[in-house]
Amino acid sequence: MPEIQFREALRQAMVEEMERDETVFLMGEEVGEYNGAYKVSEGMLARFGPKRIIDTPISEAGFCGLGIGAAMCGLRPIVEFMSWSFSWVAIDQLVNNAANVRYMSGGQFRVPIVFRGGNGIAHQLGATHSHRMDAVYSRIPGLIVVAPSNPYDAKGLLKTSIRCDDPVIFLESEMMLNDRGEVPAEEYTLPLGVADVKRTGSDVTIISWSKCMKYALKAAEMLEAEDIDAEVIDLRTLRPLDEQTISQSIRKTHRCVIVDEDWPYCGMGAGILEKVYQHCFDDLDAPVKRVCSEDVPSPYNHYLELQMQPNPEKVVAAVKEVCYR
Amino acid sequence: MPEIQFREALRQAMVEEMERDETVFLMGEEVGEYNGAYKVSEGMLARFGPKRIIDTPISEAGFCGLGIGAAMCGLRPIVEFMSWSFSWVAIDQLVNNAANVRYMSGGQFRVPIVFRGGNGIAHQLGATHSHRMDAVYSRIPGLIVVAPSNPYDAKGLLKTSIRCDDPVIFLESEMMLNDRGEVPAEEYTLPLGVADVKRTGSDVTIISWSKCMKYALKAAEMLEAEDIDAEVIDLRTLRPLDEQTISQSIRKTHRCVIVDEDWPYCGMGAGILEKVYQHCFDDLDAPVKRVCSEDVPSPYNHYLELQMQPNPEKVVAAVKEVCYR
Amino acid sequence: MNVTEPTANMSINTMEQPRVKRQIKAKSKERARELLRMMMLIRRFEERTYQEYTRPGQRIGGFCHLYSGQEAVAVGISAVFQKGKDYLITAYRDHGHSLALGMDPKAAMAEMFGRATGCSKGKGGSMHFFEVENGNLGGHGIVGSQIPLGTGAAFALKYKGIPGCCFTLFGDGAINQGVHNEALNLASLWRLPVVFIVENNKVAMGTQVERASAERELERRGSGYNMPYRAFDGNDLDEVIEVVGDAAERARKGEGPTYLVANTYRFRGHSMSDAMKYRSKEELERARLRDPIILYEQRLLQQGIITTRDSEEMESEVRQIVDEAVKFADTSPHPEPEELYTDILSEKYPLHK
Amino acid sequence: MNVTEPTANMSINTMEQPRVKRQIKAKSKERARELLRMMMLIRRFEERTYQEYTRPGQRIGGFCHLYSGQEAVAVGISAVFQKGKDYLITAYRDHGHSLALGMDPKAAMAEMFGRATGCSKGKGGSMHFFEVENGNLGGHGIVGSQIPLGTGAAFALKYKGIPGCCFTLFGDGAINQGVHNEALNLASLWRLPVVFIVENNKVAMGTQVERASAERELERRGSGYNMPYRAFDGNDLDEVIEVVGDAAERARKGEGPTYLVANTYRFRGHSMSDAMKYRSKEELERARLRDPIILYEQRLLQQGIITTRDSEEMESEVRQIVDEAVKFADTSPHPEPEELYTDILSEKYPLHK
Ligand SMILES: Cc1ncc(C[n+]2csc(CCOP(=O)(O)OP(=O)(O)O)c2C)c(N)n1
Ligand SMILES: Cc1ncc(C[n+]2csc(CCOP(=O)(O)OP(=O)(O)O)c2C)c(N)n1
Ligand SMILES: [Mg+2]
Ligand SMILES: [Mg+2]
Repeated sequence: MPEIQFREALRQAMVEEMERDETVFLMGEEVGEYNGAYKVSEGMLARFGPKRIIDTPISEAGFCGLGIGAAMCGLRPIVEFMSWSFSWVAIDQLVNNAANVRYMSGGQFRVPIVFRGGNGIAHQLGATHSHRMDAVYSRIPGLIVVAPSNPYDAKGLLKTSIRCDDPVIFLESEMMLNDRGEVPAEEYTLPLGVADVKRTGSDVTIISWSKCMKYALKAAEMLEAEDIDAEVIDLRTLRPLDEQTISQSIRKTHRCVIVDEDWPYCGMGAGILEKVYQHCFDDLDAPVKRVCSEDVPSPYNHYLELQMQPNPEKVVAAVKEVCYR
Repeated sequence: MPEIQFREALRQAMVEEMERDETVFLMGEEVGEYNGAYKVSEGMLARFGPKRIIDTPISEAGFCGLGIGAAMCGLRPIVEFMSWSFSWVAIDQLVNNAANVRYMSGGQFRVPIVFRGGNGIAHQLGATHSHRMDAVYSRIPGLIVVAPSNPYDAKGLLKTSIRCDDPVIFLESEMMLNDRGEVPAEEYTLPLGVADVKRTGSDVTIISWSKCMKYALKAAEMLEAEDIDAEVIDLRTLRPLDEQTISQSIRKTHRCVIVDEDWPYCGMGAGILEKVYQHCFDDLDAPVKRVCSEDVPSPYNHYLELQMQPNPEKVVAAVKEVCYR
Repeated sequence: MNVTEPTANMSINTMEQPRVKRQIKAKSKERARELLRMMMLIRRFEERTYQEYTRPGQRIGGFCHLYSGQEAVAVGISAVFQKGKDYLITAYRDHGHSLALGMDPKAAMAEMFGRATGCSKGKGGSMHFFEVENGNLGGHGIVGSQIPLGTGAAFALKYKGIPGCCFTLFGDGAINQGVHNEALNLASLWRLPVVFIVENNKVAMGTQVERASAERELERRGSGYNMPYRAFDGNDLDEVIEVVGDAAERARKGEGPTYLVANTYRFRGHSMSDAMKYRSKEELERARLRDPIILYEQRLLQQGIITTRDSEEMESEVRQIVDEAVKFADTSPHPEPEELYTDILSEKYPLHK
Repeated sequence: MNVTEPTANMSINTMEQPRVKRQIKAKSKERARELLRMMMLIRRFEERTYQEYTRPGQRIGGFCHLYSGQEAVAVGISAVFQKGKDYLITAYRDHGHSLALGMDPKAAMAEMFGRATGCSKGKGGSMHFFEVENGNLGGHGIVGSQIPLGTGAAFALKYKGIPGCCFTLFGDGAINQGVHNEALNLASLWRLPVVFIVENNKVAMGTQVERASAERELERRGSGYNMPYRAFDGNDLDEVIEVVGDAAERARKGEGPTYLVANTYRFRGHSMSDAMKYRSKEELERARLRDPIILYEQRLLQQGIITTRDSEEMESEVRQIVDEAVKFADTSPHPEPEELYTDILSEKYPLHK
């Protein structure tokens, strides 16, 4: 299987779906002539032309709303946020219009649109540019939230997201775009709403997604040395959550650690933690632990920024704690 | 003690603080000449004049940002949202500027500002006008989130919020404004960050705040008949959370129900539930239950809207469940 | 077409007396009668809504904003609206537009009663009338929030090569929302077939235009986008048809968006709870002299297109239609409890595709 | 003052040759020399920042946007800035403004190195320079987001009766954010002492103005608010001083806001990762001919205010200052781990007050 970068996987998904369905188009800041702020859309303008690869002014609320209106009228927009942090200025369009139009119209209008871009803490971008929007959007009925952790999943999930008739919040990470992984040359898609057990184990369940999956997997490896056999679940879709896969695992391991980079209070991990307790209270031999970011705005300084975030060592420590070791 | 309406309590707090400190002013849509969309600011324009009671255009992002800038330069704005649902269009200003300026400037700028207005589901206002912003703002370091349940608390908490040097998100409810309660004629304030045990009991801890406190207290009364003695905690401040009062109670009752009108997934109740498990895992004799809204956009139809929301009967049922009865 | 070029300013004094002698712009006499009748129907519908809302036992709930006084705008648009190609989107004051585009008054009233037979199955209410078959992209509750959506509908038309346009309506208060400007710029930059129409009823809730907009001649709020802009008399049906029709043609021909300000007046309060202390009886009485329905009725009478008898007949017709709508609404079932959980997502998850 | 009245349009062709003979607007010859020196300092600071950023071992992280080419705007403002009364706020491209207002280059460089001695204790970084004593309300990372904040600072001045103003700066890309328009309207409606200044460097990241704004003469984007607007040559220090100074006076006298477009050019890429494929060498070379520092230097030379020797001395002075700043930054400590948790809230909770 060819090995490609995460950004290439995203691009392949978009390109294939644009070839397949001419109602699909890509819109966002610098997606065209600049070839993408992070080069995800490199070459797409040359391939599809300015009708379908559309550079926008810095008007997130305006062009997100425009995308939603276009989706209501039969197109399938892909809207790129240069960073999900910038979606705060457009969020009314997403949570009120994209999420509600179908309901408020009694089912008359569908909103098949994908919003995608880098989410979370990158590298020293500071408090305003490091937002993790997972929980903010996952809370909202009417939205689908997807967050892949590797090129293979990214491609398969993005293709399904583009085909999906509901608004999809697709969370990537600048920090993963260079990651390489095997992606088959043949067409494939992956289901939305299905978690993936990336590593089976019997002692503890580590739940993670997106960028933090690396820490989870790395920790699982480190834990082998200490004779702890961790199962690692990659949620892949945050809403709707695959509660079944989670429960099955915890019924086996009886212990759970959730790893994410959101804030501790009311963050995404808390949302998942609730579901764990709801289904598995009696199965748990120890309280669920979270490894997440510190409860502070993202600092600029490199060391403080590292200190703020999860890492494999913190995951190992948390796992040991829930294993009482 | 005189009995006054919730709206009067809010007004008294604002009026007293404006008398006390001339840097305090009130700004928002229809707060002046119209005397407030919900009459909270009735008479204040006549009393303080247009310099300090300021009607704004429908530019929430603009005037919230303006308030934050003014707070950075020594004023103490009170910004009224006609409804917290409308804060989605201004939220970048709140979560990025109000919450972060102090941190990003290394402590050089304070942001003493209060944002206040009606939060949550009112009466058949539909999907876009019924947002519960509790968790959305409580998640953010740098903000304080306050949500009183009765006139006495509202007055005391709002006064402290206005004096506080940090940005405060003050959540009221249109559905409580007519509620009456005793409020002393003498000046008083209440602390931020301190929960209040509104009813002591030994069998179960019911945690709630704001509008839902009524359901909690009503349920506690109904449970008496069934010989269940409920303790009812009114959180009053959602961020920072008074974890100590919660833990103390649960260490006594060993059972817990959280009542709020947020959505189930990643909602405010989930944030609190996590803290309960974090501190009291070993003290709990049953899984924590939440009574919250259904996971759907708020419908217009009256019956569907009721069906969506918590009520005393649902609380009673949840309590019985955690008490295994 | 007589649309102002960007820098100029040709605002029209709306307090001028109506030109009763002006030419009828409806396609035919029959159509002129239909338009008058539609304005009457909307008025009757709104006034009856007022009664139903305020009557004990409140069967209509939530916020409810009446269109009385502004009928010529929606009905004028409907006269140039090309079904199957054009779209319309507006704010929460949406009954008039929906009826004008052809919504069954029964479905409209039932929606306010929250019934399963309502145009949005009782899930939307007064602020959220939608009708996909009529190109009715709905009423929207967050001020200004629909402006980019309408721009997106125009985008879709252009993308698909359909020579239609999207009538994108909003109030004089909504021009102070930032998305308004973002959408104007996008529409003009990409030459999208949008007709932006400010329904300037002079007030946003209780805030008069001059207390909300630094610039009082609102059409200038659409300047600076390299797009024609002008104000016109929104109470004169023929002027609406002419001005909006020209802008629509311009849009359909690929010449881009136009920014229009329809000067009009709202006879009722902002919503049901509004005591209207911010305006005087005299102001209201003066405004009543320019009631768009009376203006048009008189014009048709004077030009011999209708008789007084016709007019009376229309009145009683619309009264009956509205009576039936109320009866229909009142006897329609509420949505089943399961309906709470439907129409949220289009698909079943997990979703394989 | 020569500010345009709202409807007119007096944009200036910035490619015109600079008027070397024009009158020096600095208060004194000494001050003129200081202003030149400050522009040189900023340039040197930025170019050194570039080196430090790109050098292996990257001690500067995150996003970093250089001001080279735009110095006349910030330094011109500083010439009319009244310390203790006025405020300034800008976007993330904030080094120049901060230095011009008097920030110690050491604190500035240390901030980029993320050190505890930085102007924001290493918590803000390049995009978030703040200095309360200088009226420096900071650099802000979300495009357009600072525009209402600056308007609020002006509000505070007016409220307190202080005859100052707030210079509110943003880029040509930021005018497409809705808050820009909301703030313009609020400022004009309430006659706030704001001087809005678009630093039009012709490009937002890689998007040229004409691909982002339907209206190419950007000063017109400030029309429609009953506020004077005009464009001017932002590379000509004296013109900046004159135009901005007039607008500031107007603001301080209570006559309200002004909308100004400073036409300028950005010599470096948008940020450090920018390959600048969107512009040609020729374009850059042409722009270099209008380097604001050279323009001013030549004017001072021709008018006998400085000698070549003075200019060389200044160059070596600023070089030394920047060297020292880097040394200072490099030897300063990183913040203590506890600093992660400070400066979030001002108060201890529970809070009794
Ligand atoms: C973002 C937002 N802010 C405030 C409101 C509350 N609100 C509803 S309608 C309205 C007045 C709007 O006036 P205008 O745009 O002139 O329309 P009109 O009601 O006159 O038709 C206000 C303030 C809202 N729905 N959305
Ligand atoms: C709301 C938002 N959208 C996008 C960005 C990413 N971004 C940062 S700077 C920039 C270009 C801004 O250009 P301009 O306003 O002209 O300022 P300049 O960089 O030229 O000084 C963009 C798109 C952002 N920071 N905030
Ligand atoms: Mg209005
Ligand atoms: Mg620029």
